[in-house]
Amino acid sequence: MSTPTSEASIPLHETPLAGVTTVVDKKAAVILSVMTAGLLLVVAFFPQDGDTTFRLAVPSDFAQLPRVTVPSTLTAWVLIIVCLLCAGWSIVLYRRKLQTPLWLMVIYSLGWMIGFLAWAASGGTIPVVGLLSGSLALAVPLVFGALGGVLGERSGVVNIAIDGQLLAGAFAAAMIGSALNSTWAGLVAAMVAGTLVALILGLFAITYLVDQVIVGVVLNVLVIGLTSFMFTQVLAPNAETLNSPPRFTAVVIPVLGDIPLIGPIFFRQSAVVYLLYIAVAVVTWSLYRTRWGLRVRAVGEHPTAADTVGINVIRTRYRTILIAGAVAGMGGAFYTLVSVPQFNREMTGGAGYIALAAVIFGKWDPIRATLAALLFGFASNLQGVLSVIGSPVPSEFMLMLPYVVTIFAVAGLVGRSRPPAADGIPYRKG
Amino acid sequence: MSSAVGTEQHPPTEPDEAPDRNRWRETFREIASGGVTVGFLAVLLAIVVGSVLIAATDEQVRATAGYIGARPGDFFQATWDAVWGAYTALFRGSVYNTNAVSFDQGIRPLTETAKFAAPLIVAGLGVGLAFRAGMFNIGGRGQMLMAGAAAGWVGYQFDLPAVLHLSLALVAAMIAGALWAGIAGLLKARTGAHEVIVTIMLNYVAFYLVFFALSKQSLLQAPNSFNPKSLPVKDSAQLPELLGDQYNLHLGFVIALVAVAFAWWLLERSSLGFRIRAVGLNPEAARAAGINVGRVYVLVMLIAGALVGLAGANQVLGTVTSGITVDLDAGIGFDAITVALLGRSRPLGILAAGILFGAFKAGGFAMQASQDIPVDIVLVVQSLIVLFLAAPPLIRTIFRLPAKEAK
Amino acid sequence: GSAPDDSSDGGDGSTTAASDFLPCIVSDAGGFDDKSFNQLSFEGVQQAADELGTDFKDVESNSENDYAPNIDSLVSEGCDVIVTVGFALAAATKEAAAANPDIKFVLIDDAADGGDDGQTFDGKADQPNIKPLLYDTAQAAFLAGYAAADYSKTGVVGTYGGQPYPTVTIFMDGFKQGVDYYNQENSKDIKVVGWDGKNGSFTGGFEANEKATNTAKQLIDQDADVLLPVGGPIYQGALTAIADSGKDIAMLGVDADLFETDPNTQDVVMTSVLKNMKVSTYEAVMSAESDADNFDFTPYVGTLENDGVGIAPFHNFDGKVNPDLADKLDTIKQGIIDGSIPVNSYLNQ
Amino acid sequence: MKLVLRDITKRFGTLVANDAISLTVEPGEIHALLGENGAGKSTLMNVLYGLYQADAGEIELDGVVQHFSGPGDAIAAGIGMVHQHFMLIPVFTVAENVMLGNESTGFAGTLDVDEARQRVQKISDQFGFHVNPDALVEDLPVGVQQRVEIIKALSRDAQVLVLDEPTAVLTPQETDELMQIMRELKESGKAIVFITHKLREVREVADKITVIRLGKVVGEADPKASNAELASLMVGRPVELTVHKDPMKPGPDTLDVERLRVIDAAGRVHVDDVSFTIRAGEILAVAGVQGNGQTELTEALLGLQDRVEGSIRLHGEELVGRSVRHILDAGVGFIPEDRQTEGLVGAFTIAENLMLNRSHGEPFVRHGTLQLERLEGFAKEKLEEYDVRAPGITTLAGQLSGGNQQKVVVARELSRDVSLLVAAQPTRGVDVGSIEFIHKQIVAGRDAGMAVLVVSTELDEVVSLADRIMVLYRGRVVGIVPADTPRDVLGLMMTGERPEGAIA
Ligand SMILES: Nc1ncnc2c1ncn2[C@@H]1O[C@H](COP(=O)(O)OP(=O)(O)OP(=O)(O)O)[C@@H](O)[C@H]1O
Ligand SMILES: Nc1ncnc2c1ncn2[C@@H]1O[C@H](COP(=O)(O)OP(=O)(O)OP(=O)(O)O)[C@@H](O)[C@H]1O
Ligand SMILES: [Mg+2]
Ligand SMILES: [Mg+2]
Repeated sequence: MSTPTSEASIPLHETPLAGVTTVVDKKAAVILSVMTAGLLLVVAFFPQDGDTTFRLAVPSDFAQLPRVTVPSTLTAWVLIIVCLLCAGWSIVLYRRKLQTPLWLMVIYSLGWMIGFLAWAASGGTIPVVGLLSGSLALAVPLVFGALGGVLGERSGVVNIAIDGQLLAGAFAAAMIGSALNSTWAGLVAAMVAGTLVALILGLFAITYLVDQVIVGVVLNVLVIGLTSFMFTQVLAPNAETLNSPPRFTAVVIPVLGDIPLIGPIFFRQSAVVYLLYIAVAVVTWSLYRTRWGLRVRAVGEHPTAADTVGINVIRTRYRTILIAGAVAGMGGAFYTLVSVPQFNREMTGGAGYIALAAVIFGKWDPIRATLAALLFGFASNLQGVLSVIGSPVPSEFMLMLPYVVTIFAVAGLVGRSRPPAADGIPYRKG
Repeated sequence: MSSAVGTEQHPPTEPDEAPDRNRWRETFREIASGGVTVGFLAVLLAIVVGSVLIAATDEQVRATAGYIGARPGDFFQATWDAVWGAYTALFRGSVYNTNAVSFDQGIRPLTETAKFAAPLIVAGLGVGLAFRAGMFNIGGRGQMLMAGAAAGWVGYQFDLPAVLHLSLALVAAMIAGALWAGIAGLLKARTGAHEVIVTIMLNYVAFYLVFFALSKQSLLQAPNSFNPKSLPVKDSAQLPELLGDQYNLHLGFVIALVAVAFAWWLLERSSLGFRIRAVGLNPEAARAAGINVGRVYVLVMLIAGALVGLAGANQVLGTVTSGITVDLDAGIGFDAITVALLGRSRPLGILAAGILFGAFKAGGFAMQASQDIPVDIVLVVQSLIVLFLAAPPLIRTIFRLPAKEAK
Repeated sequence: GSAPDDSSDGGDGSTTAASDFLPCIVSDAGGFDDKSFNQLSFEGVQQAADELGTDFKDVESNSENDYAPNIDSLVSEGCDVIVTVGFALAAATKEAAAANPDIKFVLIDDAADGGDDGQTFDGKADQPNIKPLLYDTAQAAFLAGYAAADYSKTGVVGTYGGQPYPTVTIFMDGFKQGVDYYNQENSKDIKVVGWDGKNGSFTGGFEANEKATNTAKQLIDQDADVLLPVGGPIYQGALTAIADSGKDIAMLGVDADLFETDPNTQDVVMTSVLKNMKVSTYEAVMSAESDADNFDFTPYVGTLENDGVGIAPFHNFDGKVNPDLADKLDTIKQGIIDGSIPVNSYLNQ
Repeated sequence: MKLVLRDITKRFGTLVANDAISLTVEPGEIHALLGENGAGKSTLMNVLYGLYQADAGEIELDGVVQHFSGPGDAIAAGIGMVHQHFMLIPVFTVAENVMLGNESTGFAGTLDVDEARQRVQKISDQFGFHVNPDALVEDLPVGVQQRVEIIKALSRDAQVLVLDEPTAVLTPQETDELMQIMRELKESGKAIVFITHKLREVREVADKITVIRLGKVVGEADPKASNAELASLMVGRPVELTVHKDPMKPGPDTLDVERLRVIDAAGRVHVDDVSFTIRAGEILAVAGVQGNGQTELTEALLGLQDRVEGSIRLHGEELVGRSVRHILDAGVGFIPEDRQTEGLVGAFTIAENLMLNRSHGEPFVRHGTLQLERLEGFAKEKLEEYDVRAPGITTLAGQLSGGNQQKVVVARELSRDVSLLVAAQPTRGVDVGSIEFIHKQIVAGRDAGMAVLVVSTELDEVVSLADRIMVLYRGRVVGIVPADTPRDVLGLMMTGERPEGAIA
């Protein structure tokens, strides 16, 4: 036998298996090699003379971290070598039929990214704090949307209407927030709006067993139509009364906010962002640690089984997607109560679909989905930062970056992922 | 649809009562079994909702509502005016312009409807075909952009005899669209990457690629111009107008009809179509029967992309011949999804749905121009129609129809 | 409420028109609420219509598909003059103009030049019944750039746009030239971030959204203390970014005088680069009515000289800017007008 | 607790699954419910369990009429059920599965998993189940999964326990253990409904027998009644319980498998070091408890498995690494284990299903175009030949009954010229009539010189079809023995014990 048979994770006396071996796929090795080659080529063909400065602090810190200035091309080459080593090592591991460990991936990613930055930002200053906090900001609606998506699909309801929920949330937040001149009222309105969209989704997908993808897609169109129509007919004409909501401004969390690097990135944000932290924590905890979560997952994996132990599948699904809708709606509020205090037609720009990508990319797990959304936020913010500095890459290509990254991630790293078994399948009782 | 987002194939836990993988067909059988009445009522309901919106946001109506107690007549008069005005305008803009002096002028809207229907039909076929293989092609926009760019480039770059030039441009468009969609198919087949994600992302990538090309003199941008726009397409590459100059209807519509015929043959009569349907309805069984599922995914996306590509060509070579721009897809890539859904992913259904939506599009302009009603209302009505048609039981409940035994 | 005596009144100005002259306007995909050229041109038409006591028609486009049909539907509504806003509508306008020689077309931000092959430029619109309205905003932006450089304390000023369209980058070009001019005049080294003459930062659209805010933040992260956001509502992003930064940062408006059009900006807007589309559109429509028969179709180019472009007063910043800045700007303005100070833009190449 | 079902009627559309069925089960009694596939047994029990709502009739517990709006009510009333198709969530642990539905929780609805663990442990120890509370259910062999089901029921201290075809997935030894458990439960005063169609078992444990056919009670029977009596009562006509087949006339080696090893994506080794040969005109039957590598073995033969090591040679041609289509064309016929997912496209017509694996060329495809009229002729012919009971060739396969669905699959595979037939669970969930027919077809194929590999978890079927028997345990060959090997030996082998000289 070519590969060793080892008794692994599953205690064999309980399994009908002949054994367990580790299967390694070469994806990791391939991806690392390709990425390294790519970086190597750009640096080789467009060498940058000059230095790159990494600024780790913001003026408002009292503990000022130093600026780090490095020679661009040299640094790039050094880090390329690091990448080459990592890639080589992962190839060796593959030959030895061993998985590429996570830490190697992490080191590689850091090396690659810093190397790329050093090259691309030559002659400029990378505001690390701004880069990361901006990424977070761009990711907020995506994370809310992704959380909503995860909840829905874990209960077996595919939610393509995330975009609709975000948009409806943004609209409601702007309108109610302005009318009552209260940010919190706006936030609540956004949650209600998201819930309403979810309710329609439920009505058609759960009660009337209409294909969930159809409902989702059509709902997005419906919400775009409605909000745009109302925008032109109602909001735009009365902009000052109905489309100029107050904003959630950044709140510095006492002690935490003063931690160098971490503080300015995570703890000098608006209330909505703090809500996001809470949402991620609560969703994760309740999904995996509470009775409610156990039942949601059961309903998403095997509704009939859940039914046979007296769990009301339909009610559970409704409850879950309504909550999911509220969460996604909150994300919508971010557009009009934090980013810019006004609503514009189709202002989510398809963010819901990106969130959907994050759900799948994150393998239906709240934490992983959050990370996926953050990665996307990072890529899009990096694009901006570099074009401000005036990078050698044309702005159109920088604008492409986040989407290309996502494709690579989904094709290369995730591959076939296993959704909840009953995901997207309406439940009929006999 | 077997690979709805997040619903890859999974071994059913209870073989005997395996979940019906064929939820497309099922939903659509529902639509069909809904029968004419239900269909009619669904459309009616959608229009009613639209009317409510129109009335509710009409100044006149709101003004009169202020004193509805005092003079209710005004209110109802105003409401009637608003709604009636809107839908007559819709009719004038999409079927026959009753204000027109001559018949030739009067019938023009109908030709406009056909003009707008053409790209919706071909793109709808592209989306629908993918649906039939259990794939969700949200990438219409990107495929149209790449195809349109290719067609446009061929269109202004070369000097060729008319027929040859046009065919060459069309072929270029189909190839470009096919390749762009093919990426998604290939990635799904090879790495299992979810086509929904990939096609969405490719939309953005295509947009910025074309944008980049349009801002570089060396690439697509018109010489000594500064706008992100290419040179206009040469006459020899344009889709000839069918009914002479006073109408905009061009060959694109005929191409759409041909495409419908082709798609029908492909799905119902060809062996590839047989495999496509098998894969769409039950990938495991297809695989066990020696059908290379991965290859089918790739082929389907290639064909779908080519069809959507035709929509791109239709835009650049027919509807807006003044040159390539980044918004040549004009939202058709997404509308195509609704068209495919309404058409139940069947070629003939898509033909009908495409014409209906074309009419809405054409009528929308008149509605906006004469009644000041934003065209977005059309989106609302369209999506409501699809929703209601998909849920006959709902319609029955609403209109108190006798519930009829499903299956 | 109580019923009005004459209930036939109301509606969107559907009053029995004093004259049967019908001015109309088509927006580009930006829509009439873009706080930018669509809106200003719209107001121009509106003002003209009000003064003439006539009705007027306006339609918005959502995509390039809509331009031709929108213009057609206006034609069939019987418009006498049709204002089409934006270079994107050039082609559709040309076609409609050819098909309807007796209707006057006013095309904003494009010369409608280049012939059918798009290559033969004769300095006139390709159709005799099109009047192009163009604006050499680089001249005004030049002044703004100078002012910004003069005001900046950090030595860094920034600009960003919606999309790299010429009508957008022409501002950024002028702005950069203004800063460069300041540097050579006063042998300083004020840096411009966000535009290097070819590439720069763009939000990728003309909506006020997170990207707009974020781009502004990124400029601020580069220590810019004067921002020039170019592209309708995206200045909203700058506003929020400035508010969040807690720093003392000035903003420059474009098209209209933001101080007037958006009171929320009054504390941060130093001045605005004016593009007087409202006036020129208004005038075009008026003369289309008054002397319909010998209407002047020669292209109009707004410059500092004819006040088609300019910069707004400093308003609240009067005290903050250097006292002699205003006079300095006047002399530069003269220099630009008499050509002693060259300002390059795609309009004068 | 005493259970009384009175005139229970349940319809599915036009099909009457239960027709005024009455049944009484005393506490401390094991009541066997006998009936062939589709008779209506599960339906009746699902009604009792509140899963289905009866169209007529009533349920009575200790003289009190019950109204179950859902399983919740039934469970609360003390009814427990081990379903025919396990109602376990594969990705959950045993403890999670057991606690699901009546979770004990701490602060803010936090799950108290420890409590569940102990619950499982307690019951497991009480009946000697040896179940690890933290094991993932999907990793457990079906035998263990079934115990989890029983624990689930007991942990909600059910007084009436329904076991729906519990033995279908057990080795004879495991079956005996189960019987023992049932007796213990009976002693503890529980009322037990035991569903099966295996007569031997019934006679062993049942105190009372009720036979159901086509949704009606066709009679009570005495446990001492003979197999033949019971069988004819069940099917409504005398049936042959054994297959008639002439001694084989083996030809040259057709299939040659050497050191086969099948690994799944997660690295689990399902088949290990398996070698065997099948000669033309020979039936090799694979015995073993479900989930010991049979599925993976057959899939590997068809090229449906990705990670396969070793060699599979058909007439000397290496098949490992070839495409499914190539293997099919090379002359391999395949009756998959699960007709609904792998055998048929439910939404296709019978005709379309008959050409499912021949969509690449003659006779049904020419120049990429379907030859519909030719297909029509063929389909009509096969419908006759394999007496598929269906309105016509355009009937959707999904609407056929299991037996008829299986006949369509068999017809498709046997009407190509195949030199090797791989038949996995060829008669699972199929009525007796169809079983006889399908068995005859398989034997006919063998007599015509086909090499046949039959996989079945039903020992009866294995014994009646096999020329030689190969027993698999944990993906390895325990032994290859003659067809006349006694059941108890086979049963022992199915648990991994290797009697001496067990290689034939
Ligand atoms: N889950 C279900 N939903 C709808 N109809 C079903 C379902 N299960 C079975 N049927 C219908 O019930 C009938 C019998 O099918 P089933 O296969 O369950 O019984 P069977 O005992 O296997 O049949 P046979 O005795 O012919 O093998 C068929 O018409 C089938 O369509
Ligand atoms: N949900 C359902 N919808 C429609 N028909 C059904 C359904 N469930 C069962 N049937 C049909 O009702 C009849 C009785 O089915 P049931 O499952 O009770 O048979 P059974 O006696 O349990 O047979 P088996 O031994 O195969 O379990 C069969 O024809 C079956 O196909
Ligand atoms: Mg059955
Ligand atoms: Mg049963």
